[in-house]
Amino acid sequence: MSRVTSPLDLLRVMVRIRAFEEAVGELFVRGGTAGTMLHLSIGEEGAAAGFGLAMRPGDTFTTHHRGHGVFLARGGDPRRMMAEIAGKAAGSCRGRGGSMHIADVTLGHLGANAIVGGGIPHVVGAALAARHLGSGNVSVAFFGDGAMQQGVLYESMNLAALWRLPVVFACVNNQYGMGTRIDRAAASLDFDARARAFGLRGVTVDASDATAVFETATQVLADAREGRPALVTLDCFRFYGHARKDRSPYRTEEEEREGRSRDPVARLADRLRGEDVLDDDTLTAMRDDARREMDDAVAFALAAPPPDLAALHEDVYAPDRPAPPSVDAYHALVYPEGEARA
Amino acid sequence: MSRVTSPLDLLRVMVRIRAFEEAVGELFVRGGTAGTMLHLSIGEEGAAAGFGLAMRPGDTFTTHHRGHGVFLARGGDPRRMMAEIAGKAAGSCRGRGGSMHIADVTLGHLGANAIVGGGIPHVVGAALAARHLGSGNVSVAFFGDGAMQQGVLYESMNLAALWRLPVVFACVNNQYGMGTRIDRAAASLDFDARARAFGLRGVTVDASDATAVFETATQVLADAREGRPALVTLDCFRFYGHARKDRSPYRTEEEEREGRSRDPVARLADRLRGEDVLDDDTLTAMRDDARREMDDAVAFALAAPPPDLAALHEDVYAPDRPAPPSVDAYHALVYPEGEARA
Amino acid sequence: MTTAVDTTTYRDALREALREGLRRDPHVVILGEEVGRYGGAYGVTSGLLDEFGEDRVLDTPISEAGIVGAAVGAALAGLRPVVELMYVDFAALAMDQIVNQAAKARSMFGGQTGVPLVLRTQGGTGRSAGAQHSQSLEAWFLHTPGLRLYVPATVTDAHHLLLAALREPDPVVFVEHKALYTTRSDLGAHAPPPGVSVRRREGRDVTVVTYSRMLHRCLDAAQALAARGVEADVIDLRTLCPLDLEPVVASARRTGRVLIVTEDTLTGGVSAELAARVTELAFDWLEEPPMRLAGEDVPIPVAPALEEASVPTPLRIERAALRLLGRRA
Amino acid sequence: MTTAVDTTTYRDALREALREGLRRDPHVVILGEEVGRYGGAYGVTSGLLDEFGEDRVLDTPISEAGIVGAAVGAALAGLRPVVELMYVDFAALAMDQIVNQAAKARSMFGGQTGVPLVLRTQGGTGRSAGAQHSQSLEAWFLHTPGLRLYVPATVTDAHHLLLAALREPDPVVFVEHKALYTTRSDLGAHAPPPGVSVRRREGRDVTVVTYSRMLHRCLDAAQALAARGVEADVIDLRTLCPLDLEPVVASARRTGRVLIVTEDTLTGGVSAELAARVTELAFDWLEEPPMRLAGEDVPIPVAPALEEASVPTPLRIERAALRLLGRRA
Ligand SMILES: Cc1ncc(C[n+]2csc(CCOP(=O)(O)OP(=O)(O)O)c2C)c(N)n1
Ligand SMILES: Cc1ncc(C[n+]2csc(CCOP(=O)(O)OP(=O)(O)O)c2C)c(N)n1
Ligand SMILES: [Mg+2]
Ligand SMILES: [Mg+2]
Repeated sequence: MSRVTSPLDLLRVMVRIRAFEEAVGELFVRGGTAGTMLHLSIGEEGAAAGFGLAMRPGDTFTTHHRGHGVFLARGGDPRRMMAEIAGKAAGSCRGRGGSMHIADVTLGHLGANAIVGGGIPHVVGAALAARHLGSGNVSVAFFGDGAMQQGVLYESMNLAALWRLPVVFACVNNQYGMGTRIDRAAASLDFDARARAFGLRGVTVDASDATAVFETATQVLADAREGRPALVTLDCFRFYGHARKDRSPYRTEEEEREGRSRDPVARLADRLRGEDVLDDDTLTAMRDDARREMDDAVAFALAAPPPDLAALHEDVYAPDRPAPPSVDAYHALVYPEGEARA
Repeated sequence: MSRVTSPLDLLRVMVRIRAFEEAVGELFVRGGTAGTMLHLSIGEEGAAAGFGLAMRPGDTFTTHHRGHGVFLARGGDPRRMMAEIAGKAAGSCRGRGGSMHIADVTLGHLGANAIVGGGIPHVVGAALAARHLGSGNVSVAFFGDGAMQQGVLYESMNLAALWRLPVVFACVNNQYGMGTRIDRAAASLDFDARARAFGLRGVTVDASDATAVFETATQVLADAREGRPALVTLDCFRFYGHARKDRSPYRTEEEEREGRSRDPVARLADRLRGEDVLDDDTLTAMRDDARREMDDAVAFALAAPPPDLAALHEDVYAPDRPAPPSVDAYHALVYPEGEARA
Repeated sequence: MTTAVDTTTYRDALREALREGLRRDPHVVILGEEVGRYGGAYGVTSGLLDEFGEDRVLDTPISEAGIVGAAVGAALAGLRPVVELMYVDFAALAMDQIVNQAAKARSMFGGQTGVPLVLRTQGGTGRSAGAQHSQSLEAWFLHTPGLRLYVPATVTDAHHLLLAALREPDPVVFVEHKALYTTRSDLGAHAPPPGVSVRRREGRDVTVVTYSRMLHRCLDAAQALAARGVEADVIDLRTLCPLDLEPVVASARRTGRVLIVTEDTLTGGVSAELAARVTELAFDWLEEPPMRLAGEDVPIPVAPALEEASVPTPLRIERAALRLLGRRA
Repeated sequence: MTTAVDTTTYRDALREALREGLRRDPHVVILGEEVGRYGGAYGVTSGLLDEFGEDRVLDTPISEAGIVGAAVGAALAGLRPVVELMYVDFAALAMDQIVNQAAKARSMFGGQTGVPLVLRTQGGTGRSAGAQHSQSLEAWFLHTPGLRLYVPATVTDAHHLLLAALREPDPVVFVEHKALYTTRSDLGAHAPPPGVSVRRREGRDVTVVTYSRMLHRCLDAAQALAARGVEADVIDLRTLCPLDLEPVVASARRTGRVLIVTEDTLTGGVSAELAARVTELAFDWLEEPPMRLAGEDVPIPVAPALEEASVPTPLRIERAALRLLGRRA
């Protein structure tokens, strides 16, 4: 474990992620978020915190539709996140992106993607840029096991290996893509072999163990920085449904019980308690702090005003370029009111 | 070697393929073919004949832009092929497809493709159909090493393995995609490993040895028929340029010499001569026959009339469905000649 | 004593068409992401796996190009595949298979073969699903010779047009609308064939041309217009290829004013083709240029009010019609 | 004694723009299939690898989605990539990256970021390359908010519009025409910026609107028309987004007759948008509906005569103009 990141730091980030997801999930149920889709990363905190904390400032990354955790681990501001998910102007994407497109470029975030696999090739280009600009940064694509079946992943892996780029492909394998268990989507589950077959290193790690993720990530990122890209598979379990309201009828109770027993937060907390690094009071305080932080974020999001309708045509092109005219404005030109035709 | 296909059969088909390619190449140079692109499979006859003859009647297949050889090996009629490449109405695609889209469905050919990788997923569906209809047929996708970098290949391999389909992916690895040597396109050249990583069998065979290809293909096709799909890499060398006029300045003379020394036709002929199965007269007669057959095909193509312009709008939709109107016909309706507007 | 009227939903009407297709034609297979166990992201295929088994209803991995490509191959080899593309936005991942393969095979191979494939998908706004899950991309398919394009607005059309698609020898892109699945009405026993537009409301003042979900918004607007003494003639195109403009032109010749309402973005959209054709075919009778009310030329935002502002609403349709009639809104 | 005039080709003019871009901006990188050693399928990038090295000019594998996606990422991370898509037909393999990623990033992320990417590609007929290598697909990009779309017809525009594209903060789809690479003329020192249409020939009888290769065919037709006493006003749009219709509308108000000539297939094509806009903006001055002469609604055949019959030719343009003028051809 690196000198700067302690197991307690990992735990704290995981606790905050869980608190965020619980808070945003409640907000969703109360109708306070924008849209009908909300994908929670509960159960995946070990992957998000372990990998996210191993990255350096300046490292870039793309995330998928279940990306709140990684985003938070990389320094996301819960208020602006919550406001974004609520579709408010104070959100980091001005309320245009919502949960699936949440992004904050100041964190090195190149964007979240609602297209499964859509953000994967971006890290190849970002790594090219890093090398070109001599920044020494790595670029990491986070995506789910579902994206392991998208062709663009293999095109991207090949490019990364061919050009020896500082790239890590991080597959958050929560065992499911919607209702499809990974063994019903993929004929072979040896993802490390897929990596090797394309000339990359392949590593699988049990992501219910956040410190193991952190250690693997630290090493893999260092290698990538030297031009040895990798695919890292972060094995975990999606505790709840695909979206907040999906009750996962396609899973057995036993499977759910067994999956949830691999709780990364509880696991690290238990270990640290066993090692006497953590006592109950500290853990309770950590949880209370996180809950307060996220309650505050929710309050902020609820109080924030919705986006100004007049801003609809902004940001389609750069601000110094003409915005597309609104249909109404165009009509006013073509069919001027009260004027008779010649 | 199967009872029905003798090494002499293989040789004869290879000799015919070479004769076809030489004839069509000359026709191209004389301006007798349609279009500026013509991709010859000289050097790849071992792959085409060896694999093509191992397939059964009823087996389906897709080919790529360098597909004359496979097509011929599967029973293609040189006259209709040559006419097609010349863009004549007597061509198997009525002159609409040309060299890159040549097809004859009566041979189980599902179509040639000018999109690198475009025909690969079709065999997954064709194999599904074969299983559904209980035909016992295998479906084979032929494509080049360049398509090894197209994502859809991996989507297709995964589907074939997941559904245990009677599919063979046959990569004709002629070492080049246009001017890019395969080691500059792919970070790892162990294609068998790629296959295994997706749950398929992977086999590489030296395709300058047509009998080796035939034997491997026979075995792999039998396996596929039982639901064990495979990727077969047929190693060979593209003797000439990417297209007929490309002089391959990106290759060294030594590389060309060395590559051309792996001539599948010469290799099998030499072997059969050594085994006293073939004498010079027989070989000469075989070559003369082939040349005559292809000269006849060229004469047929040259004499054939071009497509009727009136047929332009046919076959966009099924014959019993309305064809799209021609722009002129539409204009005649909207802007009737000599009629003044109301 | 009243008899209970048998109403059904757009979703159920689609499912019944698929069920009928699966029953009557053993060559029909359904494939797509989550079409089996999950029953489809919008529930259209729910129950079909249990009824017809894994050989007829195939859950696929998330491999849009591969899946659509497999469906093309299956169609070439004798099946009649129905592939579900969960969102039309994902067509962007399968455009080569749709446009370069499915649409061209018959012509490229000189009529030797055909691709009797139904590509079911859904588009449009209404769920704050954001820029990558809310587009209306039917213009891409309209612009592709070799494809047919069905865009049902009603429960009855959802059913009968899908059944008709299952009888076509050529690829049909069948675009449902995500906001219509729960709409409910009687299921008519028959419907006109593809390529027949239908007048959904009669009026003498302005011709309104539309399809899919926008039909309902146009009808709402027409009601509001009626309260203001304006009678709209509302025509539902039902299919964009084949396209039947006869009733539109006939209506335009009576009203002289045509309002075209589509949800796809304005520039280069379906509304452009409709406006061009109406102008070509009814020029001498037009009092005003056909008016296009379409989606704004922006990626669709998540914030609900912004999303709704990016597409035509009943109120905006009403106002546009009044403007077209030269009246203050 | 005459001085040799410095003429150059469309191809060379493009290359010089790339060279200038590479020289003046260290963030410019070129990537694509065969752009390096091979020099590009149509020779545009020939020599640039030698001059600028492998860090600036990158040969890629045949992975259209991956390459365009990598370019999007490079643009997001501070480079200015120029990606060459060998044929616009292959855009079908990269539509997700072009439409769902490059075009939407700025808006979806609330203006935090932009994608200064130039996607160079080429389209059109003229080489009997068949249905999958001859399409004109610019309508797809015209219909995508967030993209800019340049379609140069002349040597000078090829050069200056590409240089301008290299200065844009947003993604530019830059569609060259395969039949223009060897056209030759003087290279002008300047050209109007993107979004300015240019009159290429003056005439009072009919307004002809076009772009890319069809400009040359329209000019040929205009010459033939002149011999028959018909003077055509020929306007080259140069860029479709931004689109400058002012000179078109002004001309239409004088001539009353507009002929739109595009190579892409008619239905749902660019000609539809142009016809709709011209009607909207010049309705009261039009004697006839704007006439669209476009590609036939068919996949493009290989046989040369069929291929040529599938797109507008000078003769067909001439005849269409005469018909529009109510005269026998
Ligand atoms: C290209 C594409 N196909 C399908 C979908 C619909 N979809 C959204 S999430 C999802 C499952 C993704 O599974 P996975 O990648 O494992 O991520 P997870 O949801 O498990 O985090 C699917 C199929 C999509 N958004 N994009
Ligand atoms: C999708 C796509 N990308 C690029 C091309 C242009 N192209 C035609 S052939 C070719 C090289 C293909 O190499 P390979 O697959 O090895 O086949 P070979 O030509 O060697 O037989 C390329 C890049 C294409 N036709 N389709
Ligand atoms: Mg998953
Ligand atoms: Mg090759």
